[in-house]
Amino acid sequence: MRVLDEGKGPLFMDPDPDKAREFFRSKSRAMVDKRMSVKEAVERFVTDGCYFATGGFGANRIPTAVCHELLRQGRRGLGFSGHTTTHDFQILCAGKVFDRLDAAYIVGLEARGLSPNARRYMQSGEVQVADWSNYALAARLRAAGEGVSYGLTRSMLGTDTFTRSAAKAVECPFTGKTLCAVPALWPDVAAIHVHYADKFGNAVYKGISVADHELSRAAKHLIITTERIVDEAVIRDDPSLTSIPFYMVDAVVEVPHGSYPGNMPYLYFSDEEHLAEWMRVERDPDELERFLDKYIYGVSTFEEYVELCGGAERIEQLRKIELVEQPATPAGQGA
Amino acid sequence: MRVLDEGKGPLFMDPDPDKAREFFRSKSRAMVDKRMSVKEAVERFVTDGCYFATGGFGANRIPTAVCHELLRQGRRGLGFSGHTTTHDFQILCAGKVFDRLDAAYIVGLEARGLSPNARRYMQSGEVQVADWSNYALAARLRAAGEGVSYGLTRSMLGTDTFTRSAAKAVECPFTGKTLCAVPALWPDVAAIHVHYADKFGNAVYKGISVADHELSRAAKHLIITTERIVDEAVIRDDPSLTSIPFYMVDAVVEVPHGSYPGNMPYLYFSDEEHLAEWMRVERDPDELERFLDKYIYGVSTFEEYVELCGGAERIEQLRKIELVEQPATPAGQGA
Amino acid sequence: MAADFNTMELMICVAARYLEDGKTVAVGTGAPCAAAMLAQKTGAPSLVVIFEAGGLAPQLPEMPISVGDSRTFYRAVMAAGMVDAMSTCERGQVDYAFLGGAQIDRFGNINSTCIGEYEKPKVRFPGSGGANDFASFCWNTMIMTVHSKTRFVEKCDFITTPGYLTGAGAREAAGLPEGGPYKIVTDLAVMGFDEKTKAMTIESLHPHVDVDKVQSETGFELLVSDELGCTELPTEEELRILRDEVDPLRLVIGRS
Amino acid sequence: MAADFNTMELMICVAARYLEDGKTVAVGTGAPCAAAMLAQKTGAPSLVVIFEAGGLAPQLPEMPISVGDSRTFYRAVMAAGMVDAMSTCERGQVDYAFLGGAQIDRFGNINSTCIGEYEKPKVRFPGSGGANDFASFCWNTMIMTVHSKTRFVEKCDFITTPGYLTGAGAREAAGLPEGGPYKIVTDLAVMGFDEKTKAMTIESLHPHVDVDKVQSETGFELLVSDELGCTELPTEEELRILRDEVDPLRLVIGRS
Repeated sequence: MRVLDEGKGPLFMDPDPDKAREFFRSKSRAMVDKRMSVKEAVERFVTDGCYFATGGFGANRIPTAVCHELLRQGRRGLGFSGHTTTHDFQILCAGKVFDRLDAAYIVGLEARGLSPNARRYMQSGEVQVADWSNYALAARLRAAGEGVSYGLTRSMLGTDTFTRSAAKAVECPFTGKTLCAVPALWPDVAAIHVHYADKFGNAVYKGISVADHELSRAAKHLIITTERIVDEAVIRDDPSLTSIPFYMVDAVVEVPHGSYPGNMPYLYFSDEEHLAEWMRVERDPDELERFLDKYIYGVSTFEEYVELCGGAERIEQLRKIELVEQPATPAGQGA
Repeated sequence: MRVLDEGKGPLFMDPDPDKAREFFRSKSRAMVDKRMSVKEAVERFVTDGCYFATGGFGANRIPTAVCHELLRQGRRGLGFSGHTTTHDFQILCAGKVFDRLDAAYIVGLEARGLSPNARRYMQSGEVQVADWSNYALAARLRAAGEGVSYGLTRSMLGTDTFTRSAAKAVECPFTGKTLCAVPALWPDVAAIHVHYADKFGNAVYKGISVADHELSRAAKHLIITTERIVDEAVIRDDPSLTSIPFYMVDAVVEVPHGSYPGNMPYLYFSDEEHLAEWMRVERDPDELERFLDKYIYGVSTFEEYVELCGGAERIEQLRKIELVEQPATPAGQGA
Repeated sequence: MAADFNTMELMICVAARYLEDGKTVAVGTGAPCAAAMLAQKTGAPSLVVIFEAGGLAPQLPEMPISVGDSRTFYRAVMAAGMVDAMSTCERGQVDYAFLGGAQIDRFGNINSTCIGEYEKPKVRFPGSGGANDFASFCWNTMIMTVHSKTRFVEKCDFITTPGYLTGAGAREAAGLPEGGPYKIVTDLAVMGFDEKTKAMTIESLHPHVDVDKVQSETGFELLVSDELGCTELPTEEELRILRDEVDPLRLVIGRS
Repeated sequence: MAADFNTMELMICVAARYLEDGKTVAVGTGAPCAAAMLAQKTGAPSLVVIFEAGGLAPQLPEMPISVGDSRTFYRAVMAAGMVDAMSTCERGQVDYAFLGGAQIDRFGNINSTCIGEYEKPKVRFPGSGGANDFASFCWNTMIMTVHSKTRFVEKCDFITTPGYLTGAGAREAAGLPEGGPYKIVTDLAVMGFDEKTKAMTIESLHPHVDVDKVQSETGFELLVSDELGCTELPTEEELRILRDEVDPLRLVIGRS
């Protein structure tokens, strides 16, 4: 069993499971009321220079309010990772919040095209990057959640993605075959948006889990934003539905429409017009500045932001699209 | 990165992921009607000498009908594994179905005591054994389901459990620390009992998953026994609930009360009187023989077995216990 | 007389025919998803579609905008997660995956990461996403792209996603499972890979296209199959389904 | 005057006091579960109980018969799985675990696998189950058992589950995480482990028991703590709760 090859990308976080254990040993498991505002949650748990991660999938079930708040509080020097990150990434780039990045999918918004500002930021040389595949990042989180120092995948091998990562090619002790070992990743803090949670942090999301099962077990601190807070009894009535147990969670923030302008399964579709507006204003840095002043820096709560974007009426339109009563047409496209 | 130590226990199954991939490449992914009788399922998928595994947890959500059918069809020479196996193990021992065993918890029935016959069989020298911990076995299945050749845990190290397993102690390529590497395990066939499934095999269980997520992704063939078969639309109406996707499944067998005398969450508690009867008759091999003739060899369907044990009336009593309307008293115990 | 169609429609119709019934395909948004949906409505009704974020076998009501949006698990058989979806690929149960990228070389290696110096790139693209995983795990990877010299290059600036790496035997040597590029469908031709050398090979030319034309739009020397064929045109029926049922809003086919 | 109680009641009441409020405990069926339930109803109302098969923080309506039966996730905060439950232990979030076994040695190593030759054992026991994992992962493992020479042995026939292995530094050398045996509660005494040597040490004697008595029932030489204490007896209140609320059917406390 030998190390056959290794990536030369930076390893931002220590994969030592005993250090993580020491942290988790001291993390409270008491079932206490963790409700607070997004402002307080970000103040308490996201410090300059810490390593941050978002749940969901780019513009689907994302913790938008936490991303906005990071800009408002002027956080800098963060580490960041995402399997597919799109609109969340775009927001963080607009605030130059991070300068170390474990990248798997960045700067793009999938079918919507590429973010001009995120590209500018990533092309500026200001960000230290390691590249990974989506699954490699998920495997890193999974290993962390399981309390071991590395995970395994058979991808990445033979490519520059491997070379620019901090993975290692190792020989399997049973078969002699080559596997890609990826170091465990315990983010300092993660934010995940869910459908409902109780005040202790027992949380439920519906639809695909993406890598949130893994992220929620790996993050040292976890901020839950939730469409609504429910009584503990709702959780205990059907524990088969629980996605995240309270002892992983540090903050529970009620944020209705909290994934907006992203999609929230069964509740509202992504606001393609607003996302297109983001892309448009990003072409001109000055215009982006004004846009951010209006929508992020100039408001103090997420509710205000949703109001600016059309409020309840717009949400109702997005609900109809989500329920397939109306088609989801990317703005500026279609016949 | 070195192999530091290795267990000397037998490794019954090849952990080569490319051989498993070749199998899965040829396994059909067509959504076809897989309904059949338990007799047919066992005839088609469980062959003498193959490696078999059960889902659930000993006497909770177990595929009793499949275990009985293995005895009726006289299967011999099987390999077998279970994280905690109790009543399922007891049944298979009564038929001497297996002679190779990956053991984690065997011969006992937890608070109910030890099975006299299972102990006789295990003390006979007829069974080749490797010992593991429960989590190590789950980690072996998880690695298999993920298509890699080994999994990692920090347990087993330093003990005779390690020595009698086929695990290896390896040096982490990132931290230099020692981890326990456990070889992937792809059982030839597994049986899992669920709450409901459609005819294609999309299956839903409620309550704890034990290691059935991992087992269902690792098994090359999978027999689902189900309390009831539902329309495909029931599955598609809420895909967040699905536990097992159809493409893992080979047979769908409707077996109401199929975990009996084991517990089925939300439906019926374990029949402690019948389980105590098993333990009692096992003290005398002749009596056990007569017992098996009556309850297993002498019946042709699982329904007949449930009838012999009290049928609908007994199930209704167990339902009340399950719903905590009556206490669950182990037979022969209590005030 | 042949139907009228644009090159996007042509590529989608051609790609769809390679998807066999009863198989599994991992798709992204856009053209690949359209090809999979078209296949389901034509020759491969029980083709199983898988999305990397967790959507398994949805009944897609329309084209998804994201591979993680609600459409990707609309009336799915399971709304799983990325680990479950990717594990299905890694253990060998996914037959096809569609990939895209900015550059592709003769061995089907793909660049979707950057142009220029890595640390301070001239152009930064999204990176692997799930592409590297799909190309490593799935049995056959497919690419749909327009054919141009800037895209079909002698050497990728960055190999994001493995094709056959440096040629025959290289995937095995690197430790990758069996698999690799299968078909590349462009606006000019369909290319496969030579069995012996794993180099890109023209297998079928689209109408009014000759080998020289394809070669002139390619930055490396292409092989030509001994059984070079002529691409079968989209049928009226395929086009009708594609236009009326798969992409009525022309989100994908309107882009051509 | 002290209340009347049997040794099982004594052990459960004593063990329960070691479980701090706001901590997590992994339990099995029987006495450990009774101790955890008693702790929840006395000094540790927010003690979190975890079962290896996946039950997280249930509101136990009565004693489970199996660590995987419905009671273990009755009105739980989550009905998870074994990997989730064990991972919670492995990443360091579980403070206590209760273990049992047929033999235990001076370093708290436990045998629950077999007596005699492994291949054809004189007696085969269940094996590890989740015990090896709990003892490897959890910060403090606890044992409740009757005290006898056949149980407290010089050398286990088989080390199923790690205590401190061969003594100080041995866990670390084997690669096990920090953790290990914490308290052993028997019908005679409470024992801990010497900080330096990790050898079993009498910390507290039950009423009417002296060191000689404990030593005479032990197959190896015990250390005696400099601060040897006398076990505090179960209070009337503890006994009332144990008998009326925790185990009204006397499933566990009736066994003594």
